[in-house]
Amino acid sequence: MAGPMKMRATLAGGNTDVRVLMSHPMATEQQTKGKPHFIQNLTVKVNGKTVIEGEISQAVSRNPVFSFRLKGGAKGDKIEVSWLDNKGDTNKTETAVA
Amino acid sequence: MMRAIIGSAALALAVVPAWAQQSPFADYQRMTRESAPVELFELSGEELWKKPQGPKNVSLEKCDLGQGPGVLRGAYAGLPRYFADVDRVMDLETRLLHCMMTLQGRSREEATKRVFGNADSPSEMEYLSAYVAGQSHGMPLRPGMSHSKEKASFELGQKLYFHRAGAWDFSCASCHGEDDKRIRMSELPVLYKPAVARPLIATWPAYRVSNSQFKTIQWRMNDCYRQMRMPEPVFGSEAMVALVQFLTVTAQGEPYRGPSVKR
Amino acid sequence: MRRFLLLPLTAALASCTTAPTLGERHKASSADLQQVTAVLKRDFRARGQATMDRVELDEVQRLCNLHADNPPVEVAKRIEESQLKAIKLPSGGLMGDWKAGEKIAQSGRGAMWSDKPGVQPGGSCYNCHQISPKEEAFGTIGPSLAGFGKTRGNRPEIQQYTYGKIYNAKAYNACSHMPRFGHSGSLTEQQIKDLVALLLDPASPVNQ
Amino acid sequence: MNDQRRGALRIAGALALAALLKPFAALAAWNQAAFASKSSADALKNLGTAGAESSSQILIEAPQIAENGAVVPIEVTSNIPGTTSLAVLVEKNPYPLVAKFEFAEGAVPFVKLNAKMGETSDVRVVATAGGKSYQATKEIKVTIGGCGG
Repeated sequence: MAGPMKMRATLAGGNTDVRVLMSHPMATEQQTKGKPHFIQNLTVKVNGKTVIEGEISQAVSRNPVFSFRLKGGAKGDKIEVSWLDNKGDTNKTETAVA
Repeated sequence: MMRAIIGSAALALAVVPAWAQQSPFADYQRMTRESAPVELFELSGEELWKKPQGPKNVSLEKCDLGQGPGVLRGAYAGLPRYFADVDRVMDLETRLLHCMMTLQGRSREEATKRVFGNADSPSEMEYLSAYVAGQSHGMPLRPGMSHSKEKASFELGQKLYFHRAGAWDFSCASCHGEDDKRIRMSELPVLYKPAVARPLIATWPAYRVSNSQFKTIQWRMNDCYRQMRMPEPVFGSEAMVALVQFLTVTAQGEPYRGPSVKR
Repeated sequence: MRRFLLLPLTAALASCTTAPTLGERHKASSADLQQVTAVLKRDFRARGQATMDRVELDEVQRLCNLHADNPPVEVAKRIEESQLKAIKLPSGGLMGDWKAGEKIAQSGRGAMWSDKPGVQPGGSCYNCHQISPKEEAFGTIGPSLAGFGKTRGNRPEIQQYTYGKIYNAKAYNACSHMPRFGHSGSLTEQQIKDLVALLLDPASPVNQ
Repeated sequence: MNDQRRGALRIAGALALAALLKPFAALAAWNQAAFASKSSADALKNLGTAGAESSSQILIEAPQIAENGAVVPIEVTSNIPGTTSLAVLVEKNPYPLVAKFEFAEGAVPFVKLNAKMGETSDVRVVATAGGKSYQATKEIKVTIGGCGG
């Protein structure tokens, strides 16, 4: 089961700053004797439209924290971040720009 | 009100010891603070706080942490303190254990079976500490020092801090006793000095980047005694509370800035 | 809410008269030591190899605690003499293998409740000392030992002093922070010899 | 590596089955070849960004010295107009490629993440803009801390 996620999206200097936290072991090959467990894909959507797609590796630290920046934006814009790991587990979180 | 907080924060900044400002790791520490997953632990802690558990199948929501049953705002900043219902001084973790036993009807043995977790599975105490401490963010630390037992606890903590014993003749002060010392590359804060203790004690509990774990102050005490080659302190014991009381009183007045991030 | 935040400042000021003395090193009395030892016996538990006998103070610990690690000259002398007498110097050469010594110096493990019983402890030397110039991650609680043998040579008296210092640092400095590695049974004779070689062997990186 | 590859295929199969339940999974692409590359040169080749030219318009903000390699914050910005992707590599990691991001219209080519670093190493950032690749590097020192216990 995927642990909690948390996200904050705030207007700053004409842009929207997005900070997202996700619970995940991000276990490396070394730590797991060849059975790594890590998030591979990240997607950031604004009002349903994909704006950032990330591919990440086992070298991202445990309990990943990412900051992104979106051009413009307005209060109430709906931001959605989702992830998919190498075992097929997924999670997502949504927030409105504050 | 805001001004009061900002005022004391500025004051705190002015007394940050020279070694902390000059640390080669200052940039690293600032950047890891800004990008730590601390809030995840607060979220899980909130769930646990509200979750009915134990033989009585009730939550901890009525737990009295010193400000009245269920009052979380500012409760952590007021600990440790004397609790008349048990006639002793308690810190956050000890009081949480007390609430698990009294409100939820759990045994001490069951509730302390696993007080310190690991990266894959943090403990209930760690999650709960994150949540409760987070409700005191920005508030000055004001541990109780008016009751005679609060003073006695402080004095015992002070004695423990300097007490050398064990296979390798160590006290807390063996490592945390002189300015500008290191173990390997780790800088060693002299925690009996208020200027040093303030910023550090005001940031426990914390996420430790070295092992990606969220840790409590009783864990910190426990792990120091392990490395001092001493036997293991009992969780929630008077000795543990006394050390936390000694350190918190030494840091009193500092605005609480946790849960935070440590190396 | 407002009251909540402003109170502590005034409260802190008001309580100044009865405020505890902060920032000062505590000097223990005999009664203090009895109290703390009793608390340790009540509030600590044996775990693994960290047994409860470790909370009992020996004479050196007792005197150093009583004098806040700064004993008067005659007390210091008494400690040093008694500890010097307790050093068991092996006969023959005291220089082992500096390469083995480097490994012992690097290891910070041993004698903790988390360590497997029976596994020989390391010396934790780099935790507190600069030793080989190749190791940059060294502690500073103790003095730098870089070039230790270069300035002192390695004649028998120097070997004996170095062995003795590792075996029981309190024989030379009554309330030294350094553990008594031989006296406490933590390091073996061979391990101490290897550390002596690390410090004194002309081929050791310490002396390059 | 073959094992991992097979594992990935097995997972891909499982995902195909789960696709109806997890539609997001079916869309995800992950550059196995680039992430499995053991040198940054190979990783860049597999990303299709070999021969990137140096650019001072790529900014890497990171501590010069990290107290612990388990969490090293790295912030990357590309000021090159039309930047559509950013890749972050740690040269001396067993698999250098840490992450790669594609930015569509509406996103600033900026990301901040925490990376693991096994030892002191250059961090290399590669940006693509208008079909061309650009790169910048910054060294981060990683130290050993703690009591060794």
